[in-house]
Amino acid sequence: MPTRIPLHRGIWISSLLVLLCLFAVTRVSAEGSETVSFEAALIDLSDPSFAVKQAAVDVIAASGDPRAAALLQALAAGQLYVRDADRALVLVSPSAGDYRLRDALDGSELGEASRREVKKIAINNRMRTQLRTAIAALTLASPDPAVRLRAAQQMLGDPNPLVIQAIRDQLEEEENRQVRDYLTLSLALADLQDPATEIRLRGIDRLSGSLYPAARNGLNRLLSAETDPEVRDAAERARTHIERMRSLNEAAETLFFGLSLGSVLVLAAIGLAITFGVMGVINMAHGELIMIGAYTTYLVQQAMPHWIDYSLFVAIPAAFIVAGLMGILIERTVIRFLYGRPLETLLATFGISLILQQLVRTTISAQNVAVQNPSWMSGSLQINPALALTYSRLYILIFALLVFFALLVILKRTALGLQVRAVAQNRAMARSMGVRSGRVDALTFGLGAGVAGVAGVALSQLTNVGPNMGQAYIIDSFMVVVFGGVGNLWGTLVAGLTLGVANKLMEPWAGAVLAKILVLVFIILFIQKRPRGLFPQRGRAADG
Amino acid sequence: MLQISGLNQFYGESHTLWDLDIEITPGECTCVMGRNGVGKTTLMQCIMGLLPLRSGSLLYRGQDLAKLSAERRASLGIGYVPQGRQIFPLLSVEENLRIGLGARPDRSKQIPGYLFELFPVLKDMLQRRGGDLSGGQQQQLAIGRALVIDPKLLILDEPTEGIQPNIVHEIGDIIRRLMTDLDLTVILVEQKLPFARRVADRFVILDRGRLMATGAIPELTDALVKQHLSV
Amino acid sequence: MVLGRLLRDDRGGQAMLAVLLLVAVLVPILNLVVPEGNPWHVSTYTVTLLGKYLTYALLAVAVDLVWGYLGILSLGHAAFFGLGGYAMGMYLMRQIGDRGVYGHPVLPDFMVFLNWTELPWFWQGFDMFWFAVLMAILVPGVLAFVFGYLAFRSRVTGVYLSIMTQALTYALMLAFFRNEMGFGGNNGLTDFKDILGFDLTNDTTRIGLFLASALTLALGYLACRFIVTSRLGRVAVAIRDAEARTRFIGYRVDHVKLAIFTFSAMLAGIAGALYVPQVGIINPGEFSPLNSIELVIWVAIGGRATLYGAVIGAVLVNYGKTYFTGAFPEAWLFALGALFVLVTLFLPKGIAGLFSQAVTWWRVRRPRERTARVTP
Amino acid sequence: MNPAARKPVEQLRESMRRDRQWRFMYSTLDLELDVSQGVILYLEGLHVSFDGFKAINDLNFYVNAGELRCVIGPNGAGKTTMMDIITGKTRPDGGTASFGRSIDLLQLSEPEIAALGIGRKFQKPTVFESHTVFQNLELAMAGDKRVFPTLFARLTGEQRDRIHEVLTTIGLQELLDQDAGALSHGQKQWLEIGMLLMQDPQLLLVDEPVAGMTHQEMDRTAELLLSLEGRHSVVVVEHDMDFVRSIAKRVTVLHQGAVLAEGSMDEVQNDPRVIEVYLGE
Amino acid sequence: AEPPIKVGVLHSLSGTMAISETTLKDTVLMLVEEQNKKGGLLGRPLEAVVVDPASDWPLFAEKARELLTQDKVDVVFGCWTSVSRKSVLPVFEELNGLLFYPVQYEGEESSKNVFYTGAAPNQQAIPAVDYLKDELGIERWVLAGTDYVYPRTTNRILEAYLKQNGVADEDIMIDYTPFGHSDWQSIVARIKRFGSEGKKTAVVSTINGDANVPFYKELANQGVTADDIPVVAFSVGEEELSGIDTKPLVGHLAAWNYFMSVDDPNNAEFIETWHGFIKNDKRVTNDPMEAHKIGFDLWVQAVEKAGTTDTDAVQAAIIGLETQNLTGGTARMLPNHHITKPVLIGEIQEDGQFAVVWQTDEEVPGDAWSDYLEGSKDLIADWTPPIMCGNFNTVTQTCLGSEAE
Ligand SMILES: Nc1ncnc2c1ncn2[C@@H]1O[C@H](COP(=O)(O)OP(=O)(O)OP(=O)(O)O)[C@@H](O)[C@H]1O
Ligand SMILES: Nc1ncnc2c1ncn2[C@@H]1O[C@H](COP(=O)(O)OP(=O)(O)OP(=O)(O)O)[C@@H](O)[C@H]1O
Ligand SMILES: NC(N)=O
Ligand SMILES: [Mg+2]
Ligand SMILES: [Mg+2]
Repeated sequence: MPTRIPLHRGIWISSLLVLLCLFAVTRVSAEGSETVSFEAALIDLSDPSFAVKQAAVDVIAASGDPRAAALLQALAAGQLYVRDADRALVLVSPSAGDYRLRDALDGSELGEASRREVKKIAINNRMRTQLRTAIAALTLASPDPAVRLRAAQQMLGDPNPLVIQAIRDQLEEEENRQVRDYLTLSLALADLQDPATEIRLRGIDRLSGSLYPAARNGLNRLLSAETDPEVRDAAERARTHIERMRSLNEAAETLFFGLSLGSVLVLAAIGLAITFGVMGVINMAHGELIMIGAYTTYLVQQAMPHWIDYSLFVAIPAAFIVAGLMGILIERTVIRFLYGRPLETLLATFGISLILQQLVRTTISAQNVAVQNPSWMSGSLQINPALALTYSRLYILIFALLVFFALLVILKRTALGLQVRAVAQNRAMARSMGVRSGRVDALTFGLGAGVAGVAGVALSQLTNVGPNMGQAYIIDSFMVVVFGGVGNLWGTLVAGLTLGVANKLMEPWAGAVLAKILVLVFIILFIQKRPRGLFPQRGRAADG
Repeated sequence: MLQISGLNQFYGESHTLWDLDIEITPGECTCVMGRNGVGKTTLMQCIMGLLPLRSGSLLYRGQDLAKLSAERRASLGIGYVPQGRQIFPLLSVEENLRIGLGARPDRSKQIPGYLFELFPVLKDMLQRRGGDLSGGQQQQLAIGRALVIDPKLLILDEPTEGIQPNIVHEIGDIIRRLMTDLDLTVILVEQKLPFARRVADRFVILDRGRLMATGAIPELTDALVKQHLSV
Repeated sequence: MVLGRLLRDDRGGQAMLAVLLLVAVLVPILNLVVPEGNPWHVSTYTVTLLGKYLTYALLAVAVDLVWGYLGILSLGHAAFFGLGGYAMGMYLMRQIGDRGVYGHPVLPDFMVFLNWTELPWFWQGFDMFWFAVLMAILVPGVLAFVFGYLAFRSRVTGVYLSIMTQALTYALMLAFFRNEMGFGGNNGLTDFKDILGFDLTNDTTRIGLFLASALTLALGYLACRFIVTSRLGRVAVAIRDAEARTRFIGYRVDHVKLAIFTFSAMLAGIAGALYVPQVGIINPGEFSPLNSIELVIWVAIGGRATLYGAVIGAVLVNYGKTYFTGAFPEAWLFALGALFVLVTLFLPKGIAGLFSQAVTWWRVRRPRERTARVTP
Repeated sequence: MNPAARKPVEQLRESMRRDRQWRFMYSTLDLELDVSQGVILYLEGLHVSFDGFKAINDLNFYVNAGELRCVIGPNGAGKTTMMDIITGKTRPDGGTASFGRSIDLLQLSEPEIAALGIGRKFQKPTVFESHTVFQNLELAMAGDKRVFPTLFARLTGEQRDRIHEVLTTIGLQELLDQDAGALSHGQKQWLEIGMLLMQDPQLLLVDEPVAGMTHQEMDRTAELLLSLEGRHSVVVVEHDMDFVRSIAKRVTVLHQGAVLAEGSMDEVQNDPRVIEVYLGE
Repeated sequence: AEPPIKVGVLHSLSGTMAISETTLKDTVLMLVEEQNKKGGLLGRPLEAVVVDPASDWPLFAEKARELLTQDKVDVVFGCWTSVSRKSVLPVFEELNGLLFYPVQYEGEESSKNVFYTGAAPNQQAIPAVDYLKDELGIERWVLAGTDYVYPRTTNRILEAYLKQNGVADEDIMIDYTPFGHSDWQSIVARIKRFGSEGKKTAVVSTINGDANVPFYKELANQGVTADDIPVVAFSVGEEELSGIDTKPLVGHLAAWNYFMSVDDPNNAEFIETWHGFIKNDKRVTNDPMEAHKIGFDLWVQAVEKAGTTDTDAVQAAIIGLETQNLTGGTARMLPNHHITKPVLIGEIQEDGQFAVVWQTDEEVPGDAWSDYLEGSKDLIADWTPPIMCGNFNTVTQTCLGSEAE
């Protein structure tokens, strides 16, 4: 991507880079390898020493060469390779086992090459930071607003006067609101450093109400050195204001975290709310059904490696079917002989859970497997600079609610829902009323298992997928179902969300371990007040 | 309608029903009588398919029931009002009634309206949980529930138990009316002689699991009663 | 005599106690007298293993008492077991004295290396054996009492109670994991040297512990028999089957539950205290909810509400575990899992059920022969 | 319903009552039954509603000591609910219930009420299914039912005789070693009556004792109840009019949670309102 | 023929630790097989005896006893996590067995019967912090760990070390989470805030096992990248990465003594043998595997040198023996039963491998007792005469504790 740099600003940027470069050169010369020209720098890029590479990056950045930005971006993205044969820099994109090569400088196609013929130019953390700064400088004037935005973000709070000047220039032309925000903020931060009181005050004024951490840090810095009482006063006020807004946002964030944790609990528990809550099967293999769902996601992704973004849409029905069929299998071969003996279902399903775990260990592997997040599940929705909701959590929260309502409809509005409740309450009588209890049991257990599988898809996006993963959820799931009131779907929802939020409210001051303990103690005490959970079955039939 | 022959039933090791041969004639009400614990309920449960037989056959309209599950028998039109009501306690009254709809031959999705004429109390209590009803209300619900599947053969195990006198009376009338209106055959287990005499056409007397006597109701003499029904 | 009364109609119990007695007599002889190398020699490894099984058996009996007879499916008995174990572990730690790696005269190693400067108050007194034993019984007892008092008074029953007991043990597990608690965190307590002055690595000490376990199991079993054959035992079963009804004939259901639950917890505590010196470590893993579930399974496999079935189940499942993990290290979970499933499906009354079936079958088949022989 | 579920305000009001005796200040075993007025059970102004449905509606009901009282009324009139209140199973929303003059039943738990001498037979027979018939009776037997006395309790010869006596009365002597779970419906009814007799209570509440019994058994039950009269107070709920007729001195008719009529059998039988809502033509 | 020499393998094949330990079981099996191809040892074949302690600590002790007394193995390779080692330690001491423990641990231990082929804190934690401080200019530190002894001790050592290096209290944040912690939202948010206060911040992670996957996922989702707040982990290796989607993790760090990516002929051969043995060339190698390899080599040499598998003879013979490690240096068994190791810092790459970005100039000798802890700074371990003690106090010149008798 060639970058057009208007001349007058080009000068500024060049001088900025020259300055950076001077710094670099002195460092590098200390290490004895003088680097000067763009071309020479290119060769140095493939040097194994990070120090030499760093110096080369500085030179390339400062060269003013129009190809520099693209080159550095490729380097940062890990696409820049060196061809062993002629030490030429090439851009690499994978194609069916081999690599497709393009010339790093002019973009011309160079055909295919095997993996052995090229070698990636490794970068380290420090270089990554360096590249980001350099690229920012080179792209602040990019025509692409997204690129400019990234550049502006990167430059935020940089006290370098040259950078400030570049920002000031860009701001004159900038039309994008977000970019302007960042640029203005940078300038305001610069204002704080100004010797003139009114400029500092202007800076404070502009920063007041900004949620960017840089704003608060700038004020803090100012306050640590400032002597002018008027400025101090203004800065104090601005800081208090910012802190208050930030803590509001933090509260919102905590609530979101709680709901999100709660939604995970709900998802994990909801299948159990059916198999255990409605059917009365103490299903210790519930966790393993979740695991099966997660492994299904893994296998689906293995089968469609180039379509990861769509994989979940395949995985959700697939996991539902696979786990559901497994549930039906378990029901038909074992559980159906145990109705009326609920405690023995605990025994048998515990055995089944051991078998399923070991089955995964022997057929797939004892190690965790990697499930990828589709790009739309990655990153976060930035509400404001102090509040971002991660997409994965957000979608899973929504997903949990969808699953919940779907189940609610099935149980309350369909014949199956009515029949399963009747069977659970009085099997013989239900059969006498023509309810095919065997079919109802199989379908219902399959439904509960399938929902567990679907939960597994969601969980695979958040946590590890391995043979033990089911064990991590079984205790919590039972807790949620029971806390909510056995047999009450709403109870499961409310209980899950409540426990999630309670946990997250306590975590900041109690720590993760103690918070969990406190939640457990809270449940134990709460049950004393409501011995049948949040939403108990009431009436004559229930007591006794 | 239903021909029971050579029926034997065991609870574990204990032989409860012995070589029963009973014929239920269509369109009639047969009353099964006997002291406590002689096996009346056991017989009903065998007919319904809730208990396994040791031996014997149950021929229902020419079809052997012995191999069929209870749910199949229900959809063949055998309705069951069990002793002790067996209401689904946590389902609402309406749901208790709806549950039988699936077994109706006409696949109707509506609870037949005549039920509420028979048992108005149910109409007022549609949304109440079955388990909360009073004993007598539950009994009415149990009868109503069995009617929902549109039965051809209705098994009533002590249906008047715990029901207020005027409704007992009515139930008697209802049974007779249903028999004519709906072409029902009825098997009734009943201890109350006056009621049995009023409602039934035939009687069957059991003692300790064995068939003792059978015949038309007028043949139910005091001697028979004294011999088999008193303690 | 009392014993006769307790064991009347308890053929399983009689057989179990007879086997126990036999083992308790033979094993020490075969270990100490028969020389190593002789095929009849019982190795110390086996002795320790048997000792461990017996403590598990006692724990299972405690669970069966509340589950089988009182209907409380406690998923928290591992907690009482663990607490008893910790009490004993603390005694054993104090016994180490200055023989720890840092040579501190009072503080256990883990405290030294987490910078504790003095012994926390709750460690006081554990240098005395009697005190530790008392605590091994009292702490689980008090916990069970408080928990039970709250729960039974509020009429928490069924799965609600089960899950609360599970929450209890889970909370304890998390708490004991915390290093701040002062119980050695995840590593727990280990590296014990001796008990009452006897070297724990010594064969005779192990035999002693084994015998103590056998004796305690026998006594615990008889105590439980005493309860279940008493009218209180019948009240317990009544509560199990129809709790509300029991109340209406005038029994204080909550008191009965509380008494038996607390007793059972104490028994579990004793089992824990015997367990720890034999396995040489106590750590928060013992509180794991899955452990509690597993031990319910021992009882179910053995046969619920038989007491001796609990003993059989505990020994059998644990022997199976020992054997399978050595013989089929990569497939033993299949075997164990299948065992659980098959027993549930084909032996609904557990192994004890099989046993009593066999007895019935024996009786049905044999009477003619026997009468023939007995009548002169 | 459990006492904790009552509204806090009511709890507060209740605890502020001037005549209130604090629970911890007395033991139920010390309570004295005071029947000096000849009345053993007072129910006054009782109200119960379930989700807005008034099951008991300003009910006033008195039973004299030694009296055999029949209660009839349509299905759903509130008869069983009334018994639930007396035995502590259901807590009323308002009103008072006292045993004798002084014992406030509403303050006591089920076992306390049972220990004071109120026994009950349930409408749906409930017995301890995995105990034998004999053991069911043994458990019900009057005596000290606290934990430790129960643990060390042994049957005396006298008690054994008493159990056998009751077994004969209820006609289950041959089944004494059978598990109660395997009894037929009618047999369970009898067993429950037997358990009630074993409790030897001051006040017996008998809910539909003859449902599922043959006519002859019904007569036996009637005899049995009549024989209790005088020494015990009995409240019988039954729908079988022949049975009621055969035992009734005084009959109370409940309707929609309140007393509709009360009087001798004849009076009640001829009361047009009773005929309309209950008896039919 | 000669009876085989038995090699016990004490690694969990089920339960929570199976995720890590099954690989080590396979590694030992491979080493045994390779050795047998070379004709065995002392002319006798080797035979591996595998048991499954099932991630259950008392079971570890029981199985150790079974291996030593029932199977009569000559040496045991096994354990992962300190608690399992602590559980078996008395058994090995009582029955005088040999245990090779291959995992990095908190130190503070040296037993006559145990050889520690994993890293002690001075071979992993301290160099990693040095790297962050000197190379990346880190000024603020988050010490995040699972709540158990290894992280606690390591963090105590690091805290002491950082403070010695002038880091202020408010620039250190310490946070512990339970095993298997899966909801990292709040903690990552806190780390993010902690890191947004203007000073360059890094996370030193002693988070164990399964908790890592959700931790890294949360970091990525909340937009904490390696160049904002790098994370250096001590328990995340190639095997753990193979269970994580690594794209968002690129640039985060790990400190180990071995990386699969190291270009070394020994390593190449090892990897090739491994792939051949496990019949899957996607499988990775990792640091504890190398530790087992080194331990095994040293044991083989010691047996050959001693001419017997007798415990005492092997103990005496093994000290001072050297073998090539897989990254081009040598591993020497020290008198304190720890070995010399290079320290490597690697950055996570997109392919799930680490690129070495820094390494010590020479091997660091493992230190059983930390120099930064009050109780242990005066202690050393030396299993050669005349000291022959695992916890010798250099000030009082006495051997402490259990060895005092
Ligand atoms: N589940 C069971 N297990 C064993 N025996 C049983 C079982 N159910 C009933 N019985 C026994 O079988 C016999 C017949 O019982 P059933 O319930 O059929 O009697 P019934 O004629 O209906 O009596 P009732 O008039 O009292 O209802 C009784 O003696 C009873 O004790
Ligand atoms: N828990 C409850 N929830 C809702 N309604 C209830 C509840 N308990 C009782 N009722 C209602 O209260 C009314 C009185 O019931 P109760 O059982 O006392 O009647 P009864 O007089 O005993 O009737 P029967 O003669 O039919 O046994 C009935 O209408 C019943 O439906
Ligand atoms: N010792 C360890 N790594 O747990
Ligand atoms: Mg019957
Ligand atoms: Mg009633």
